[in-house]
Amino acid sequence: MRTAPMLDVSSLTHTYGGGTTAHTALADITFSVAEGELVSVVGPSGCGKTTLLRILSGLQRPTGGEVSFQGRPVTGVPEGLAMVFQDYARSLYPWQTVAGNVRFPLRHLRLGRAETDRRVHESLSAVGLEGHAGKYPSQLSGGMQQRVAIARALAYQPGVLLMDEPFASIDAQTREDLEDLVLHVRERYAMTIVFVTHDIDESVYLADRVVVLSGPPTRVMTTIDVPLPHPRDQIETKELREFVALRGEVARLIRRPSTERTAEPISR
Amino acid sequence: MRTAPMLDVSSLTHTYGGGTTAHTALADITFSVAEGELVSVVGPSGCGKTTLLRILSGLQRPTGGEVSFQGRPVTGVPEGLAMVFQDYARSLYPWQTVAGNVRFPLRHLRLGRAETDRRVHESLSAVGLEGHAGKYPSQLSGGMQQRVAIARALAYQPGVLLMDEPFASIDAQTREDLEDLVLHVRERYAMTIVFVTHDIDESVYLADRVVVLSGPPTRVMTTIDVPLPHPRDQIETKELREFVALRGEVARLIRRPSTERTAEPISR
Amino acid sequence: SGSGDDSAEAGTTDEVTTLIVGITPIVDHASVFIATEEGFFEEEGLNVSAQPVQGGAAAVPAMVSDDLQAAFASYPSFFLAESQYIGVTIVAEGVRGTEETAGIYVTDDSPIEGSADLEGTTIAVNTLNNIGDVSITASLEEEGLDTAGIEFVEYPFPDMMPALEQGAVDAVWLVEPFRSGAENSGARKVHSSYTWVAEGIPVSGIGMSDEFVEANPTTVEGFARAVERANALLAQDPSIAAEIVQTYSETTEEQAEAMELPVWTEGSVDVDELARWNDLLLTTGVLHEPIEMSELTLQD
Amino acid sequence: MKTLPEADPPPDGDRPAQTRAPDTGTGRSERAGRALGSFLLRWAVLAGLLLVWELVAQNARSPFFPPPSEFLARAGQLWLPSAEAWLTESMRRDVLPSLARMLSGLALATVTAVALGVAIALNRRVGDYVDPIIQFARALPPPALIPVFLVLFGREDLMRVLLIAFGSAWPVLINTVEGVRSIDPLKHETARVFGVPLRTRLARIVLPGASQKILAGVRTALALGLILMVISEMVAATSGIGFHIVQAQRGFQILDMWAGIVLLGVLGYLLNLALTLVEHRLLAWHRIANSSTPEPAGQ
Amino acid sequence: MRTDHGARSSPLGTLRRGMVGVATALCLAEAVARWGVDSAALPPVSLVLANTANLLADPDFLAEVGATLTAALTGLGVAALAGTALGLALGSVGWVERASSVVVEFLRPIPSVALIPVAILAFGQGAEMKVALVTYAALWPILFNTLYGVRAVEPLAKESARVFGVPRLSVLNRVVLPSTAPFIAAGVRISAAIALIVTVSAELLAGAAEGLGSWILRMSSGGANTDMVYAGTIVAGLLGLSVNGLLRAVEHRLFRWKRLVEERT
Ligand SMILES: Nc1ncnc2c1ncn2[C@@H]1O[C@H](COP(=O)(O)OP(=O)(O)OP(=O)(O)O)[C@@H](O)[C@H]1O
Ligand SMILES: Nc1ncnc2c1ncn2[C@@H]1O[C@H](COP(=O)(O)OP(=O)(O)OP(=O)(O)O)[C@@H](O)[C@H]1O
Ligand SMILES: [Mg+2]
Ligand SMILES: [Mg+2]
Repeated sequence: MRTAPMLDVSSLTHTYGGGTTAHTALADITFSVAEGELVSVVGPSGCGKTTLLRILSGLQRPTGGEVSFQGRPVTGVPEGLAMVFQDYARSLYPWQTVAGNVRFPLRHLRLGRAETDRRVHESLSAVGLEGHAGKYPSQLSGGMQQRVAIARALAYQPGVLLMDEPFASIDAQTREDLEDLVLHVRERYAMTIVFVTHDIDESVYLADRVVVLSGPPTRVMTTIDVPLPHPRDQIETKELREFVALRGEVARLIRRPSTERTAEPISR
Repeated sequence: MRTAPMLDVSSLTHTYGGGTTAHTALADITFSVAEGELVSVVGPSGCGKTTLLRILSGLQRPTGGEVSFQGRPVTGVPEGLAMVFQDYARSLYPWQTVAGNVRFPLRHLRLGRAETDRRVHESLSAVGLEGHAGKYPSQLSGGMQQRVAIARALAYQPGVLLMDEPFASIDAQTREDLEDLVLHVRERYAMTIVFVTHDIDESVYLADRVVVLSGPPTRVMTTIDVPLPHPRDQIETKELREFVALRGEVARLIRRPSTERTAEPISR
Repeated sequence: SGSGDDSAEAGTTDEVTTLIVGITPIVDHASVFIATEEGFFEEEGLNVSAQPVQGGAAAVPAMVSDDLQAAFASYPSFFLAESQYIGVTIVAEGVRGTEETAGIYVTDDSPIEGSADLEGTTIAVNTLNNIGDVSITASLEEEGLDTAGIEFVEYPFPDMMPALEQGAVDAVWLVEPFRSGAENSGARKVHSSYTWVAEGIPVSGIGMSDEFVEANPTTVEGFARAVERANALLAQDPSIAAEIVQTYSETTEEQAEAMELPVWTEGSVDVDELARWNDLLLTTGVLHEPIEMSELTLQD
Repeated sequence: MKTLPEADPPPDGDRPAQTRAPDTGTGRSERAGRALGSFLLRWAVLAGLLLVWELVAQNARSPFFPPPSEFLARAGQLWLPSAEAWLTESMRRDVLPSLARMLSGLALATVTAVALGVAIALNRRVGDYVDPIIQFARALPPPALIPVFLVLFGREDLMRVLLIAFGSAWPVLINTVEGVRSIDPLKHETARVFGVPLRTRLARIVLPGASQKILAGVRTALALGLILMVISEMVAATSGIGFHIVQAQRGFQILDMWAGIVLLGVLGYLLNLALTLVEHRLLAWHRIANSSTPEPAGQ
Repeated sequence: MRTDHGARSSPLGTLRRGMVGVATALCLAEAVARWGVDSAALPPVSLVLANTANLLADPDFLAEVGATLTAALTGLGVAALAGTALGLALGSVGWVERASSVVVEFLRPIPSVALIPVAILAFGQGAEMKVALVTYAALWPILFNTLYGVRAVEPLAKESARVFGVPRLSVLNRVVLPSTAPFIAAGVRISAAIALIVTVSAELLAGAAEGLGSWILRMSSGGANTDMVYAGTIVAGLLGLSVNGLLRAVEHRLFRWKRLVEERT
């Protein structure tokens, strides 16, 4: 941890609906993210990770608890924030081309035409879509659409970047490349990143710290520091003994007792 | 391979658009799937896996080549087929509850009320959504929606099941459970399954054969037989030397030369 | 052509005896109500009711489609229909105009003092190419005035006074009950349109479609007779019209008392009088050829 | 409908033409053939109906239902350019002023309704305040409103333009509200997360996202605009298509009346065609998004 | 309790704000009539409203309103059935749309008021004429909304059904129709106001045995009843307001799922 917390989450709770249909997605979440830190969040499907990111971004008000951004309570969307949504296909604008989608949030930054174009071009190249700038999202594959959403966030160069399972639909190779890209831009632009993932390797490989959530009603099960050296490398880092140990620790935490396993074979 | 091919794909090509904007997604694809076989398809993002599945399902006509289903050329959607779409959120019906979505394709099978209800209930339990039958898809998390789409396909008990990255948004634990569920139903209902995935472990763990696709213009790079014993087990099978070897083989095939790597860091 | 299903017991033939007459709820159309009230229709074995209609343009198609069996309309409407080969027959007369019943009004402070000042003005009438503008043009020309510069615009009667007050038009042509209402609110009359060539001109009457007249000669005769009897009563004492108009329209007693009543005449349709419209409509260019009066009126 | 914009076809394969999905490269000649076929089909149906009408009317000879050949000839006489005049008298006196009124009214209605509709859709409070008034106002029958408009705005074009605008704004308003509300919330949220200012969001998300429904509203408004044009020219007018039709009705000039009705149909058709072109341009992305789903194969 | 950004209004708040809006508009109209344009043709709103209140208690008048309402709703019903059926056919069967497009585009802009003489001729002056005109006028918004709705159906939703072998007719019935339903409902709502307008206009312009429009016609030929004429007009507006409210309530009940999707924000 470096300086004062960039994001501070304390006793956060969120309940959807009311009355008999009420569903407590987040029961009690407390953690904080320092400036420049990369925190990954893991937890079972439906535990409230997306809900948490939405609350961090100021899009959704929690039903209880506090979130503060650089010391100030979050009431709306803070400035200098960006997000890659889990539902990438819906978060792209079908009426804009790929380049238009990436350029869209840059317009109000008034960077000048040259700088804007440069950023659009570079971030599209970075995610491997240089040849697709003029296409519409509907003409791309699922994984390519997801990469457009990533490129859009990167081109924006936000102070805080929230990513909700950004690599879910991307093949292993590209995924590794993009993981390294995230580490790289984090370093280069001193971004603070909160990264939701299902991939345990990924959560450890990227993070300074891993926040492990329980199943609903969701709490922070534990927070694991990841003191792995930088720069990281897909092969070398993953061979480190510490990496393997950390990975195992997260995996054990997430693995629920087998009686709780959800997927029982269809009965005869 | 067991009997006559269930699905036969020969010299399949598919080009989107025309003229200068033409994009050849599939250049030359030939392979076949025997009855009761589980074939997984891997390949880089945007190589045409979704396109391939759409053509297999009869939803889309290829611009060249042939697909036949049980010996007959595919001209429309063949009977007894089901599919889990990559874009699960859009393939669900927002005006129907979770149970309604699963029941939907069963109606025209005229199974009788009791059998229909039983199937809906069982497949929802199997994917861990028993408590959510009465909710609308918009009230579920991303991973939960994806599981609804899976439950819908399972309840249908199709002869041929096409799955397009069905577990992309699902956490590691649930994913393992669902993988086992797929193996189980395959065995129980003698389903033929074509399974698109990005996860190399998954592709080997599930399959009888892995079809590895190249980047565009896409061809079948190679087809790898997976002679691992059944029943498979998440821990034991993955510890087998053959598994590790096969996994490595697929990984090496997919790993492109590093000059082709897409994700170059954003230049300064 | 008359439909047979509502033919009544009264006649020996299968003629239609139930009639709906299209009217406008103004004093001019009182005869139908008098005839009903006095039982004249009943005595002819007829069952007659009235239904409001928006002018001849709606009434004539309604008669052709046999939705109405007869309708009150201004005579020029009948002439125009006949000129377009839509067979109508005038079976009974309504009222004749007098100097008082219609006139051109201006605001109190208008520079227009008399007929002579109307040259080059804009005058509101209720329907173009009909009684208003035709009688105005004809009477002014008779006075030797140049009417080419006068612009006529259509306004519904109720909207005329506001338009005048606002200066949207220079003058308005009003009939009862709007005429007396306007005088009350200070409007000034500068010209009587039913003067000179249009003096005592027949204004409106009851028409039927040729088909109906052909198919139901007895009914038509009886109907005409009943209206004639009512006309005779009205001719003797027009004030009964002022009374009965309160029963079928929204006219108040005060309004009724203030009204200048038109003139009813005894006897059957006066073909010669009606034929005056041929001249008026021809000189004003509304018609290009005279209408054969035998086509337009009942043959004996 | 689902053909891509003029893209060159891919090299012709040896597959039988009709087994191809429409989006996957249809030969140019084949596409041209299909376009011609559908063109003929469209107009053949109209011609067929006219023919039936002609035959029925020839036989019935009702004074109010003349055969199409007669009133079409009359329409041509009235409005088609002839040797003497490129612009016929009635074209100059009736059609052009009417069109000018109608289009100004429609433009006014569209601009106002879209602005108001966006405000209502984005802010429920604004909607709450004005909704009862809107629902009330749009159910007022325009013929009954003419007197009010006459008093307030005089008898010249201003009154007509405003009446047309007043009556035709509602479908645009309602469709704008629905269209804006139906935009995927995630689209707004994405923009908010990136701190995109409201102005940009309006121009780049709200308008494009609702454009399809807005245009559908404008289409309905176009038809209403023609109705209101006729209604507004029924009173205190001295020219215009509505005036022409009403005078024809009053004077039992049935051919003129039908010719006027035909003219309205033709005008509506042409204006609609213009709107379709606009739509084609504005919604290119929409066609592409939809064309990724090919027509049902076989079945 | 879930909270959202922005303001989701409570029903009470909606009512209160609606009333504030109406009150403001009324005051404005009153001011215009009293001090703006001094004219007998524009009576003050207060007077008109008092008349309206009296009218609403007058059984004879209510009978006229009933006649108008019956005609308008009958026409609307016919138009809703026909419009939905035609819209679905046009939207889902390519050649039907191609074959009918020119005819439809010619017919649609022809104003119903211009057809009044034709309608009188074909249907007489009674209720049939009104119903015919209303059906004609109300058909188009419903038809086109349905058509647009059919085109806006998520392609993947249709494909999902097809992949599971759902028969064609069922896809229409169970995917296209439910997903188009909100569009159809919006079309019916747009048409409801048009139906009332056309009914009253037809009564007013053609003359009719009964109905709000013929009542207004009768009033205006009396000479000094401008306030009554406006009171009748206001009743027409109130009718529209209530019909709209009713349809809204129905939509609210029917399309819960749609609200849930929207509420995800
Ligand atoms: N409708 C379309 N129009 C034009 N090009 C398309 C269309 N759909 C897909 N493509 C292109 O075809 C290629 C293959 O797309 P496809 O969706 O089949 O890839 P994929 O292998 O499923 O990728 P992913 O793993 O990212 O889902 C991509 O390059 C994409 O841009
Ligand atoms: N709009 C909503 N209304 C009601 N319940 C909701 C809503 N959105 C989410 N939920 C519920 O809240 C819980 C958490 O949802 P959330 O999307 O945050 O999960 P998640 O951790 O992101 O899951 P996943 O990994 O599958 O994306 C789920 O049980 C879901 O059903
Ligand atoms: Mg999530
Ligand atoms: Mg794909």
